[in-house]
Amino acid sequence: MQEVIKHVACPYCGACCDDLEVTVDDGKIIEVKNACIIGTEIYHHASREGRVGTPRRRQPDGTYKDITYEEAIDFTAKMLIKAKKPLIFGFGSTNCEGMAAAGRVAEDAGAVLDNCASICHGSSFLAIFDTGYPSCTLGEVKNRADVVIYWGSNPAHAHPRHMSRYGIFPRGFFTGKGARGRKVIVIDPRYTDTARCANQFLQVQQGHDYELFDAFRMVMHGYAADVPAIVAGVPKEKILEACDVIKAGRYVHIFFGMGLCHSDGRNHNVDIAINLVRDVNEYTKCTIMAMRGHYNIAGPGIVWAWQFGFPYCIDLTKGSVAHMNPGETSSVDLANRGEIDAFINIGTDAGAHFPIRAFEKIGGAGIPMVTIDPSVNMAATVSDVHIPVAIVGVETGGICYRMDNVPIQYRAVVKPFNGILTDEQLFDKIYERMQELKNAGIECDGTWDYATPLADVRPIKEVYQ
Amino acid sequence: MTVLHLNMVTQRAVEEGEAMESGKTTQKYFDVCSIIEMNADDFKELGINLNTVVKVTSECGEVFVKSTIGRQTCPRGLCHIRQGVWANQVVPPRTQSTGEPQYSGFPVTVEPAPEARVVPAVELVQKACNKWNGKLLWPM
Amino acid sequence: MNTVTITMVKQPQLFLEADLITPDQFAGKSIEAIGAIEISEGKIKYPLASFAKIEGVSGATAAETKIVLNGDLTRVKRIGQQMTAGEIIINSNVDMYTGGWMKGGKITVNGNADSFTGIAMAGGELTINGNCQNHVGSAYRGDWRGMTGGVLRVTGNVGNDIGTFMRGGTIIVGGDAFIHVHTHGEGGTIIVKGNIQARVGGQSVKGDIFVNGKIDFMMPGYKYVEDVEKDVDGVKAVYAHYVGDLGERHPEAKGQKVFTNLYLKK
Amino acid sequence: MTEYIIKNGCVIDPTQGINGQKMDICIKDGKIVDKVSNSAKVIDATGKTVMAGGVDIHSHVAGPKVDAGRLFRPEDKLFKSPNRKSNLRMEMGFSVPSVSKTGYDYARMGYGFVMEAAMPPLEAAHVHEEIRDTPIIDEAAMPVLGNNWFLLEYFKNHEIENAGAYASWILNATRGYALKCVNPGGTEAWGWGLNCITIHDKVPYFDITPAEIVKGLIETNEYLRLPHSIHVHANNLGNPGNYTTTLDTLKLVEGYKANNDFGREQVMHHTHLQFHCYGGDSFKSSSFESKSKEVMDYVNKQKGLTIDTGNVTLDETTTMTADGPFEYHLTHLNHLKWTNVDIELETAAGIVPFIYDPKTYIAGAQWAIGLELPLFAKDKDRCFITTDHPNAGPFWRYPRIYKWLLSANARNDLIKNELKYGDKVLDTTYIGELSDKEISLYELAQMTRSGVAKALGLSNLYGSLKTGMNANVAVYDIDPENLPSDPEQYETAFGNVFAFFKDGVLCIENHDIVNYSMPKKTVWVNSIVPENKQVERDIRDKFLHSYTVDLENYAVQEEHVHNPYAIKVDITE
Repeated sequence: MQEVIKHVACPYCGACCDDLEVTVDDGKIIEVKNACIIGTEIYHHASREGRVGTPRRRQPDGTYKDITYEEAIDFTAKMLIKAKKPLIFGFGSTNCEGMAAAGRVAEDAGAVLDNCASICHGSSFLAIFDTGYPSCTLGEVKNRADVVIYWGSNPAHAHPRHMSRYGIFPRGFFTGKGARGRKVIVIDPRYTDTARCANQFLQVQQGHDYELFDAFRMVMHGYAADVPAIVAGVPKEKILEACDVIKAGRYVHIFFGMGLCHSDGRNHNVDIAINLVRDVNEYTKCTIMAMRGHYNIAGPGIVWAWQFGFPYCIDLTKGSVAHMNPGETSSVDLANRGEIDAFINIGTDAGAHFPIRAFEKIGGAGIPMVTIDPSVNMAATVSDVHIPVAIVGVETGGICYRMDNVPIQYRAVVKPFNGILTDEQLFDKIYERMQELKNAGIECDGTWDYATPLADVRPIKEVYQ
Repeated sequence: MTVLHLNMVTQRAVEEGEAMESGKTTQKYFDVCSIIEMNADDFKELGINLNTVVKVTSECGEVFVKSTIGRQTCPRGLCHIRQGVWANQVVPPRTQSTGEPQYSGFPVTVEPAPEARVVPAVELVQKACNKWNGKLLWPM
Repeated sequence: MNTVTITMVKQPQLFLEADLITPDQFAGKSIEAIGAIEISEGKIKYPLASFAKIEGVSGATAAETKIVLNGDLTRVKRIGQQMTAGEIIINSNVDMYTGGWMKGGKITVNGNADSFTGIAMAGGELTINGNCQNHVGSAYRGDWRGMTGGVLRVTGNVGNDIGTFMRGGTIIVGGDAFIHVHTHGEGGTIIVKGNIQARVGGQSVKGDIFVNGKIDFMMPGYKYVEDVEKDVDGVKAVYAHYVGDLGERHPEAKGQKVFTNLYLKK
Repeated sequence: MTEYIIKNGCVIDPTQGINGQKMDICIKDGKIVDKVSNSAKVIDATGKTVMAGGVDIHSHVAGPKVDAGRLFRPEDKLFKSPNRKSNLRMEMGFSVPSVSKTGYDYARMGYGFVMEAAMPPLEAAHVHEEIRDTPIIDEAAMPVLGNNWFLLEYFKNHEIENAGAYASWILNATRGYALKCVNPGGTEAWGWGLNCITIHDKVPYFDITPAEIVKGLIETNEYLRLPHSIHVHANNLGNPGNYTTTLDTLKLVEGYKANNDFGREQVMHHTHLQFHCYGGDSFKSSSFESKSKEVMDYVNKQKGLTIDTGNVTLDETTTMTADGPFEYHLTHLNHLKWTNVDIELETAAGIVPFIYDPKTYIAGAQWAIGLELPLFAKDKDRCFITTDHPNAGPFWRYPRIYKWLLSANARNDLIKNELKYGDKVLDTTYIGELSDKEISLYELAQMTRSGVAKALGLSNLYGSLKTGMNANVAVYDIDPENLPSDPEQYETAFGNVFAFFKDGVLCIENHDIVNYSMPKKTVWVNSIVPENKQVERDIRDKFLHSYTVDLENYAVQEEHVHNPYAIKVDITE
């Protein structure tokens, strides 16, 4: 029987559009309305042939053998206990219930807990630590903003409905003219599809956004005359023109993206952007927001902040207190330095999205590795164990945080494929199994069948009180 | 033979996003991600036809991809490979102690390699991890 | 001053965290007690003696204790963390956080040091006879109180974020720096004798920066004032004096705005 | 079920007028009972004080703003987090603790109920997620409504029934407890970078004044007959000279009477009054002075009011409030990092770290003003101790505040030895005038238990040791018959409860947390009003045109509210 499920939130990008209508027939997804092309694909993928329906263990010849959940959970639990510094990374595509459960597991295991922000908007966190985050919810942009700046972000590709729902085109309460009433400035090294929607496009020299922000701030501090003739490839007149638009705005909003976080200076490109927002507030209202990538990549930052006080890169190995310092406790640095001895890839694909020179130090280092993901991804193809889980937003609900940290309650539209577990159920079971193993005397003693034991090196028991 | 010295960035594209959700082992993902986009003048300087395979080399590796100009235009001197397996063969893993690799803004050389084979994703990843056994278990 | 010599005899599989290797912790302890000091590798804690041979005698106080570290310490973090007095000599490369949060005493590294060396240093002398990675003399994440005192000297090159959120003390770099020198600075002095690629004094409120080599990309917010003669680390030379960052807030003193001074050697 | 008998303690329970009388408290099946069997486990409370579990009326412990405060201050954790106890979860953070530390520390002080002071309705699900993960304590949360577009429009046209229908819908949708109002009108003005400083400043576009908003909220609250009154953070917080705005706001209660079945008598609770009692014209000039007496003179004679203090604890802390423009103002004073979140159609929030440095005159004066309020308060059942956690200091400093109130010596010592400008503080505040005044343990119990529960309309759940009450009981190492000579002992005893029962479960025994897995409640008000098609249409319309989430995804779904405990208030009956 066909059923149309309305108000469904989309598990693709940080825009978290929650107006999807999904038509389901006998547990199969037939049609998706209102979603962008990528979101639509997620729903269709869920119903496609060839999905993995049971946990699998990689064999020496590279093939996979189906195993039971109990076996997969036992492998994972034992690995977490025995490893000296296991890394649990991912969470781009899970709900907050799963993240909270993973937090309990990681704390009990003494693991490093990290999420995809580590390679995405982690720099924005560093900037927020240093400078704060004068932001707003997306409705404020829709209802009030008459000047919108996309800096180093390309929503036309990364957040396909962002411009129509929030940024450029919507008619809000005080912005009844929609796009006609908004001035849009795009700043990017490439002339992107987003730039085509802009009133003003500033083509910044790649890697020099920091200097361009400084020039903007000089204008805001009254030093327009001292701005050099060209800054970061942008002529002074264009900078002054953009500043005039900003100052004349009633409500200015800056969206920034990976262009700032992935280039030289990383966090400082964001931190100076935030300082520009502080400056602009002397003239008019101004807010800023990170264009978070995944639908719930804001989630782990939020959940772990209330559990541990840190949003990401959380080193729980000390047992007594949590420690965070990206550059040391961040996944890519841990991989680069060979500082971990077990790896769980959950709701992400380190195999595809880490630089291969970093990933090969995990995937090729002979350390045990588990991938938890509904699909076969690159990390899964080199993992010892691949555990499929239900797709959030399709097969299970839960709370997810939109890019503006607004919690969106997701809905399941079909039952989990083949009865597979949700992330939360899986982590709870891993936790239970860890308790059983610990009670049975399994502990971290510096030995593990993949590692070379250090002779004569004896650990101190009872590490903390 | 011409060798271009370019600055490379890697970012999301909607085609890449859609293909990723179909699956990274699919032909679709292979087709949309294993391409390099560059400025038309730079492309002309290479003296090749559209879709000719080129070799992209950075400080930490090399990758073979098809060459295009791209709708979202790069200025001269800049090139772009969509984020994913192929781009990450050459992205330097250095993070400036922030945790984030150098995904945008690193020097590469680009040179024609018309005879070369563009390697599928699984093969690239499994080879790097010494887990390649000579055959693709996932049909594209 | 008494000396304790520590020689690494084993290497960890991962990395060791040795924040208890300080004169403060060693002072007044027997060799056995020092050998029992905890160092950790991931979630396992080991006695120091599992990895190192320990010889000599510690002093009664930190100030009377000198620690000499030999062997390969490339994979050892946090040596000298929070030390207040005494001396540490490391005849090896070291990993991160060497001399982090140190308040006094002296550390000499005869080798390279990794990132976060001298992070949030408040006093004492920290000398690296080699290169450093990033965040030398920088602040801990989120803290607006970076380096506040002491002298941090690196004879070789350094990476990015040198003296971020610096509020006092001196950093002297013998070689080149990459990017972000004295970012968010609010005091202190940084001397770079080599070249810097970019982003010198960005968002800096006040303080002094001396650069003897070239800066590839100047911050737009720095404005030339005049040429001046300056004595920098014992050498007199003529420098072009710039003030900035004009894009940042600046305090006032005696009715005048106080800027960060950037001196670029002519 | 296990039975307990707390034997031979000195019981202090203002709800029964018991003041230090030696008696046994019996617990069975989670309740306080008259007697238990011989098999009851005995807790020997000889020479100790027994009180009902503490009740906190205003604390920022769960939700988006609190979490943003945790997130953006890694330095608040560095070298400042206590080492984990073996059977507990990690406790991270100094001024904004993790949820585990929050639950544990409240239990260690003997508190069983905490009111989350500000819940943005749009982000209610976040508050409930954190409540789920916070151990031990019962919690409730107040939706922030003083700048809500619906209400601004209804109040402008004086449509109290419509405002009531909407507020009722919000309480149900967010599983909220009471109507909170922060900087009425000013926070909406902040949407344009502006503010409302006096209660007569017009709110941009909405053409209404803070005074009209507050009166509208009072009328709505009494129309709905809610357990708690409106909970007000007035305009002009933190600014020198603001006491006139405060008095103007407090006087808005004149002519209103409490209308409810919960024993509540006030029509307005004014929170963190310390921040609202300043004279003078600037922090920089020497004119800054205390006006606590002037404000408390009014509070003392106006029965329609309750207040809490917002005591400054002289710590480095993190300020956070829905008063967006105030935090923007604050970041200009100390140049520290500033987080702000404007929330569509509803409210805003700002967060700035702040150091109340005893070496500065202002911090010393603020410290004094906070202590003057309870010392001036005539009716201790209407004045409650808070730090507006974490704004004036972290909540786990309450025992230190008790010390300053219970012991004049402790206060006078601090003025003399720790405040750099102690003499100036004595000159410009009333703390010198109060230099020999001390409160009693009985009064402390009023200000932290009985009075608070009554003001919240929760007298039948908390704040009392009457037979039949839920057994939230704290036993402190203080002998009322032999009070400590060293005031430090007050701080130690109140911060490390000897024994603590939460709903009859022994949570802390002999100072150690032995159980933190007991069920805990999320208390909320299920308000029922007559059907109102107009408001239903208004809600649909605003969601269609102005909100960015779907109406059907706005209300917190049942599965995301944890251990709900509904208080039903039906005005249609």
